[in-house]
Amino acid sequence: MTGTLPTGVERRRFDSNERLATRGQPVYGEPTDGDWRAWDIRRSKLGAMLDRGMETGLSGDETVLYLGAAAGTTVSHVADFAGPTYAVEFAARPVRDLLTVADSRPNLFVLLKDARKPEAYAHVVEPVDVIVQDVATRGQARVANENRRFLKQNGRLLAVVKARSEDVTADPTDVFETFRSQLEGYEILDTERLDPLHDDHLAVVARPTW
Amino acid sequence: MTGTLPTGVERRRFDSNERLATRGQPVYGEPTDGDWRAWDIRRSKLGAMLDRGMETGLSGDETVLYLGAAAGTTVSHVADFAGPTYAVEFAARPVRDLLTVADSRPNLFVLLKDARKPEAYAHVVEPVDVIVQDVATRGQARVANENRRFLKQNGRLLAVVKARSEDVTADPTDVFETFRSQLEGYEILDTERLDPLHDDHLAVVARPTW
Amino acid sequence: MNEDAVSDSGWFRGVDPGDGSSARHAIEHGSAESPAAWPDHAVESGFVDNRSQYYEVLHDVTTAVARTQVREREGTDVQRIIHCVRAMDDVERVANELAERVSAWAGASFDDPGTGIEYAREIADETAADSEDRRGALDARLSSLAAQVRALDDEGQALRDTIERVTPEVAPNVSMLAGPVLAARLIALAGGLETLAKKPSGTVQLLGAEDALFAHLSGRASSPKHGIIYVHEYVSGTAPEHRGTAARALAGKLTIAARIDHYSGDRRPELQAELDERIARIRERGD
Amino acid sequence: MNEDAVSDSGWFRGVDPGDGSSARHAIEHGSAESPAAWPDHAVESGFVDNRSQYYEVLHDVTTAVARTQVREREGTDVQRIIHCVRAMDDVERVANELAERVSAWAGASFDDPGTGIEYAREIADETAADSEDRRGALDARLSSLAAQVRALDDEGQALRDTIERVTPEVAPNVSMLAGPVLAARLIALAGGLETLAKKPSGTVQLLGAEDALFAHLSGRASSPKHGIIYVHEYVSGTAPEHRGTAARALAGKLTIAARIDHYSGDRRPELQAELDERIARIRERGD
Repeated sequence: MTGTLPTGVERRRFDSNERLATRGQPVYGEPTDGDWRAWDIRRSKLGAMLDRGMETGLSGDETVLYLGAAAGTTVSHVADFAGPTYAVEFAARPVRDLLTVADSRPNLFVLLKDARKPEAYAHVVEPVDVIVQDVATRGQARVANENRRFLKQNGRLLAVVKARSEDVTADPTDVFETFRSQLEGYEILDTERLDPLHDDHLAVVARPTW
Repeated sequence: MTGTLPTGVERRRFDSNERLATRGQPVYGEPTDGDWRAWDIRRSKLGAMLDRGMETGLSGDETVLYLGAAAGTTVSHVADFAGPTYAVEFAARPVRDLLTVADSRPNLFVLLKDARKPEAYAHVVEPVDVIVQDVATRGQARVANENRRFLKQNGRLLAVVKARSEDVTADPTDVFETFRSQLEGYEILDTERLDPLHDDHLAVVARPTW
Repeated sequence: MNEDAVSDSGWFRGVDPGDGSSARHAIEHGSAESPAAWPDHAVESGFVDNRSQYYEVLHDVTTAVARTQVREREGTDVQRIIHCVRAMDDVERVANELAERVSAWAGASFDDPGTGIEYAREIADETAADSEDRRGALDARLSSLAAQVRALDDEGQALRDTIERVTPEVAPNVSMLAGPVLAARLIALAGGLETLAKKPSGTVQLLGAEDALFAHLSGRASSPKHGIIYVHEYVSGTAPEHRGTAARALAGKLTIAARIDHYSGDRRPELQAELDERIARIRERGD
Repeated sequence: MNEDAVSDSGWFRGVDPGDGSSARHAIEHGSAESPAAWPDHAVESGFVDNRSQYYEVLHDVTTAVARTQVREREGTDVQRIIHCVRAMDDVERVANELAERVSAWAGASFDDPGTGIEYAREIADETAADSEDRRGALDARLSSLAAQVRALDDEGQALRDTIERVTPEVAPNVSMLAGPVLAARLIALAGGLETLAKKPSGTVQLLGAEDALFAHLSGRASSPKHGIIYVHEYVSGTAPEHRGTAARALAGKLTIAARIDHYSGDRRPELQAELDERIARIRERGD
């Protein structure tokens, strides 16, 4: 555990287990303790990254662009400790749940947009400290490259690469290598596989080069 | 006009035109003169062969195996001047007309058989002096080869090769050459194209080799 | 070559000269590897007394066999026509039904949905480069459904082509007068060419109008004037007041044509001329 | 990238802060090449007084836009489900009709014609080496017709697969209780998820039994106990004397499920447990 947790994220005891937690309205039936709600790291890859102490660069109150927000399990925790949080999700169905998450989080801005087309939301999203990327489409490196324009100079890309989204038949190691080689304008600071909590997922921390 | 007409076939005047004719019951609305009926060489390839004087070897009263008798236009004339005439035809519909032709010709024996399968009629057909072949299927050389067994030693094959039955796209000259090269156990005595009366038809006179 | 099926004796071997059925069976099903001087063998074996008697018997037997075979094959063809015409009606009906569904569905995506099979074919064919937006908006399932309509439409056409090819072979005169498809429908409604040939003209006139006839006989409707033959131009194209007379005339000629087709098979072009003349007279003077 | 569609100003440029509709339009349809310090620009341009007010407005507008878009997309999905379920019924019906024709036709060639779509598929698949005679006897048009049945059967299955994939996304709770296909039928019969959500439970119970209900209201029949929900195992698998009660219980839960699906979209697994328990009690004691 080398990384420090951002302000607003703490390890707390729930039912005699020490777990990550943030303060906010509960979202997915997670255990609560007063204002605090447990962050289920089996359901959240960013949670897993923080839990295993990856140096994410997060310190709290950052401006965040979250790509692939889905139903909001993870982004709800992010909005709990971060500043303005822009949540991009393309599928309509999970956005219904995401809107419920946003109802109690005035700093969460839901955008039903395609993360592969940043021009469609660059008129809304301001430059951010952190991009969290968790998209389940092919071309995950391209998504990171296209959205680099949103990162401030010393910002961070926290990407989770899903091997199965690129090619269900290929070896995950090859897919991760391809992602690394296709990433442009970034310096990779750290990578870590998230098995066994999240099979065939690679966590990547990177910062933009100038 | 080098060939002699067989006994029973004469050139006679119908409506001021001299035409081939045989004696017999009219079949297809052809002009008649007493017992004589005109042989329409536009509708009969064997008629055209005789008319242009090909040396068919026919002298009258022969035993004949006619392959591809169809509705009987030509075979009716053959039965008029020949002896026992075995008429093989595979399609049911024209055989109905062929039966009408046979009604008035006791020497005409109708066989609803496939000319490509001689075993199916070798128990009925005796050795013959002449095979007339006018089949409209692919593999016309094979039909001639398979039926060679019916020919007496000095018999004749009078075949009409229809280029379009082998391959509608090929050059007729090539088709005729292929027929010649595929013919086995025969010596070709004469060939002649029947254009313009019968486009893309080649008349072949051959005798079996022993 | 199947050795079992090939003997090397003539067709008359083992045949009783007085038993036509066994002789016909031998001609039809017998076989031999090679020909032989069968007339001589037949005389030698005592099957016949002399060659001329042999040829006489052979003529009778071959003719009888061929006649039976032709009749059987044509029976098969008639059955085929009946199945084809029923299948064609089924296929055309379901193609139209599914085309309606395509049209209703497409109406949800486009402002200008067309109707019918033609429109379904358009949707199925939607590949033009200039309609990329439209193609993108097209539901893959809708395209696939439209392709089913196209395939069914093609199938219906193929069935029609078969009917148009086979019916004139089996029923040349009825096909000449009625066109192959109407001829096929009449044969299918009657249940066969033979049954059509045996029906009185008045029945042929009303084939396909059985429901209307039943309604009439139950006192619920007036007597029908025509059945399926209504689709013939000589009925539908004749003024209503003479239509019944025209239908009677057409049915009369069709009945004659069916009998010739069934019993002799001759082509009788004069039937067409007679019908043409009769209809011209009816249209002119009503008789 | 389409230059025309890209401006380099924030979404609020030209938008009247009091006009929600133009703000929503700008969020949904606007664009920019690059991000900028929009909160500061908005304050500088006088769109808002301060950053906190900016985020407040942004939250309201983005939420409103996303909610509308979700509703619209789901409406499209509902329409798609309705078209798919109707097309599936059409396709399955016509496949069965053509299969009957195939069976009748095949009966003319084979002694052992089977029936139904399975048999038509067999005919269409007839390629086994050991059935060469049979294949030879097979009419090419009959094979082709059978292949149409096979294609329609496959199409029906593809439509069913689509329904099974999309319906749980749009109506998770109704799909959970009724299964995706019955859920889709209920939505189609009601004419939409919203209209289904607004119907009283007694109406949901009788959806698809409109004819029987009309007959009852005209005094020609007894009151129907259930409509399409009869196909649910909890109705058809319940003893006849308790079937009406079971249908009422199921319709009640389905009505609640439809309302949750339409108005909130939450998944409520407890609905299934409650229904299971209720049906168990009805089957045991009739209440």
